[in-house]
Amino acid sequence: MGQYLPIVCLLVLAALFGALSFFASGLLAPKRPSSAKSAPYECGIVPSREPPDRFPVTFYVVAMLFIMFDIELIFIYPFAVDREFLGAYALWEMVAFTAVFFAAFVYVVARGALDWGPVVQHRQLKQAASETHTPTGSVRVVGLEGRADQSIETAA
Amino acid sequence: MSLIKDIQADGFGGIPHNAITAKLEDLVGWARSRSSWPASFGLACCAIEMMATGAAHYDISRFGMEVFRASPRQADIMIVAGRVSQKMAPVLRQVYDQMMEPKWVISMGVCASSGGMFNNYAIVQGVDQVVPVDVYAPGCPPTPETLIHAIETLHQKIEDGELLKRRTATGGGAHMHVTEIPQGARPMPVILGRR
Amino acid sequence: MTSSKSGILATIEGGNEAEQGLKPRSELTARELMREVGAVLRMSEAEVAKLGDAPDDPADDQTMIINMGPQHPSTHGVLRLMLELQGETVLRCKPIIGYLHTGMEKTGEALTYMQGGTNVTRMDYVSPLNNELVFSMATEKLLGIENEIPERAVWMRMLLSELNRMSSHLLFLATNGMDLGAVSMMIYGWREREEVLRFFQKVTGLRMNHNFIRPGGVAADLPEGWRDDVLRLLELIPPRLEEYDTLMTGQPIWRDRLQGVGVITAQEAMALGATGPILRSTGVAWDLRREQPYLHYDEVDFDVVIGKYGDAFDRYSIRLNEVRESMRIVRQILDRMPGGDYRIQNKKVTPPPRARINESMEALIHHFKLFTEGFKVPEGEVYVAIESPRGEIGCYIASDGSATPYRMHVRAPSFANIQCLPHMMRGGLIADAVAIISSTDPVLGEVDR
Amino acid sequence: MADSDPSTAFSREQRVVHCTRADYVATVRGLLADTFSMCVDLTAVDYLTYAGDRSLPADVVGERFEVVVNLLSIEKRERARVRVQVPVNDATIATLFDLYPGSEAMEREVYDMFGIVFTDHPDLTRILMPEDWDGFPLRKDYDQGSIPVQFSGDFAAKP
Repeated sequence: MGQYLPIVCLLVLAALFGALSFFASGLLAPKRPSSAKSAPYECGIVPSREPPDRFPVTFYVVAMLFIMFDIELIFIYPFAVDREFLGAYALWEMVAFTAVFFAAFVYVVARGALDWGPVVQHRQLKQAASETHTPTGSVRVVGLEGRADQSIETAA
Repeated sequence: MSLIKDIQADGFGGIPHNAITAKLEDLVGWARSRSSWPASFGLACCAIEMMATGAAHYDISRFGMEVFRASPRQADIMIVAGRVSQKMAPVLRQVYDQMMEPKWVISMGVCASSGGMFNNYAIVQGVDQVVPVDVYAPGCPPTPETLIHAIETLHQKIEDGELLKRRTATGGGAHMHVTEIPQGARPMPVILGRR
Repeated sequence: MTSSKSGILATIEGGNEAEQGLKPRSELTARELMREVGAVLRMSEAEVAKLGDAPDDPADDQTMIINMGPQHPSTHGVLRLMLELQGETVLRCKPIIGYLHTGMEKTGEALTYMQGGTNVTRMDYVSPLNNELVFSMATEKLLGIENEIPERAVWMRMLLSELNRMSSHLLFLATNGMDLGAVSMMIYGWREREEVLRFFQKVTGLRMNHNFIRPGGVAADLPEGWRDDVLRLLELIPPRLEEYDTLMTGQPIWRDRLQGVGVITAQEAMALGATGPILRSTGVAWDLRREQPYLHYDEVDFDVVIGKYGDAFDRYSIRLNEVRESMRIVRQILDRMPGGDYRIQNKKVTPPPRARINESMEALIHHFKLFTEGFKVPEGEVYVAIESPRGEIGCYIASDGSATPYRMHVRAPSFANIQCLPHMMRGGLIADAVAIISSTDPVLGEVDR
Repeated sequence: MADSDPSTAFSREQRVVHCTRADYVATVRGLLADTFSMCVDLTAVDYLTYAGDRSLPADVVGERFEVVVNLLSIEKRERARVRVQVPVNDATIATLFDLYPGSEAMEREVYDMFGIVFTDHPDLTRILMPEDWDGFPLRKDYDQGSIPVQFSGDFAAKP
């Protein structure tokens, strides 16, 4: 029985701290409810129209993916705790389980669920020759580090 | 019991002030003053000096204000740093209203405190026409030392402020709280407690 | 119509500026939408149709208009952007300004030329000395004394203007880093800026808003030991800039966040009137210090720093390397700083030194007249432009012969640079929008004046 | 420098072009063709209480408002200033938005501050002042709106 004492003390302390901090704010802060406090924070502007309730579907897809892989992790925890006892059979069981998830992951990434927003193209400026102003004196071109196409030779 | 109802109604303010709870009040006052987070209301030149105060050289995190909360929900002190224009006044009032209690306001710089050198149509002549101000920091812009001095004054005020219910029957003492401005009335001055 | 509701709470509704705001697609006519989708530039209908996001009927409005409002950590002051979002992609953006409008041009008409510096210096409060310089040069050109300014004053103006460019770019590096997540960059950037501000405090007496460069020269002479202060600065900052290179330029995350973001071409920048690092990032080597030299910039040699891709990474590298160029100029100024007086000896413009007032009656009269009534400037109008860290800052003064300018207008570089935001933000993410705002480095004091 | 364009004058050796409202856009279009590729600044001046002489060329009659456009040629490294007179009773002028898209915001500021209307400007609304602000602040007959300083020395006149 004795060995469980520290855990029980920890639980009690945690619960105590949670409750205390929960009620302390109720106790300490003066209560001044006002319409502004309940309104959403729009950087100080009172919005004249409500935001539309329809959100693009990509948010939903990412949320579902997170839940899926999160639960997969939860199943791995008990295995990780007792792997010597469970022996090699459980190990291969876990590998199969993970492989199934990995296949799903590859399919999802291939279908492009994770490429978020517009793809950034490194658009090289098409410099109209006549437009560029002929500089007088010494000019130094910077910002060339790590550029995808290093073929641009630096100007005079 | 009426005490329970008072506590539910006004939280800490409902407990009557007496010898036992005085120490508790000092503890709460000390805790509040040592961990008050500023809401960064940077408008003009004073904002640059406010950032300099927040940076490494003057470093107000020594006084518990190390992070400038952008959203008013998590901020205790609003530092109005810069000139408030007529177009900005409603925004300032809205952000002040959205701040959680208890909240304080430092009016940083002469433009915020009194319109400064811009006595014209565009600038609100003194931010206390929009929000109740606790401490005025002079200077244009106030050097970081002046701002730290203003912050220290406010911390002292937070510590000494009364929280508990005073003997209102005899009119002695008063709550230190900001009364909410009823619809359409003139702005109410801040009622400060007298120990 | 004055707002009918009285009292403080009535003003809250006034804050949403419906008329100036971004209207949802359902309220827009096709032509207006065509213009806004093509941002400011008149794109042909074919090009806009190619963009593909103008919906056939605006009724099924999938997009969301949110406020990146005046009180926002990453809008560098009180800039308000109304963004129309499709998920996290920015379709349209409209900058709404005026939240720091201080009526400086109206105040400028009431202040004499002597006091004008205090008003102008608070416009671009990150590089105040450049404002004072452009105002003083415009006044001197009106007075016709721009060639009689003593040499020492000219070189001191160059020294202070270049040091101010360094402190302004250091502030940019700090806030640009913090906007993109390198929060410690804020601390490093300010650590260097404090050194420069300490030198300013020693020379002008103030950390900001100095009112030190005045019509006719500068307000006071350089204190003793200023030379080794500047030398200490010139040794201290280069290794720190190497630190920035390792912290930011070399990092793949930093490059991916900035490369290919906020691209603008030379024609678009010129059409929108953008100057300074934004124009130079597109490859156009236009720097007023080189193309239309003022003070003695034609006698010092320095490189005009330009970019190749016109994106946010170019603008960041340009500003980082312009700090190095400024240090190079300051080193040359140190060797060539002449002696002599620091202000023009023309009694009508420069007040007599304090000690002389007790001795001579004439000095007392000059002193009294200059400080109460100010000196009269002959009629005429003039436009003078110099290169401030953000671009071309110009001062247009029309004078009617009296002691106060009849009309004083300052052309703010950030005002034009902000108009490029809708064009650069189109099609990017919100996180890119933050990077783009920070790359144009706007200062709202000079935008709203 | 093309001397053929209408009435080129000089103010402090800066090239100034005076033109009437009618051929304002044509003049600016001519300058745009002549490598003035950048409209740097567009502002206005209210000459209501102007005391001195306005150094206008002979054929230009001085009106109350004057729109001033600063153009810059990057090729020839030159500046030109176009000054156009705008009468107060019919304070309208054509917009330069088609030639220089960057002038959209500057024209909105001139409209906000002076009340000069720019015809077929894509979005002519106030830019600096709040929505419901009446009056145009930078006009000379609009007072500065400063609150009288309380301490005025004569103690008798205490409000």
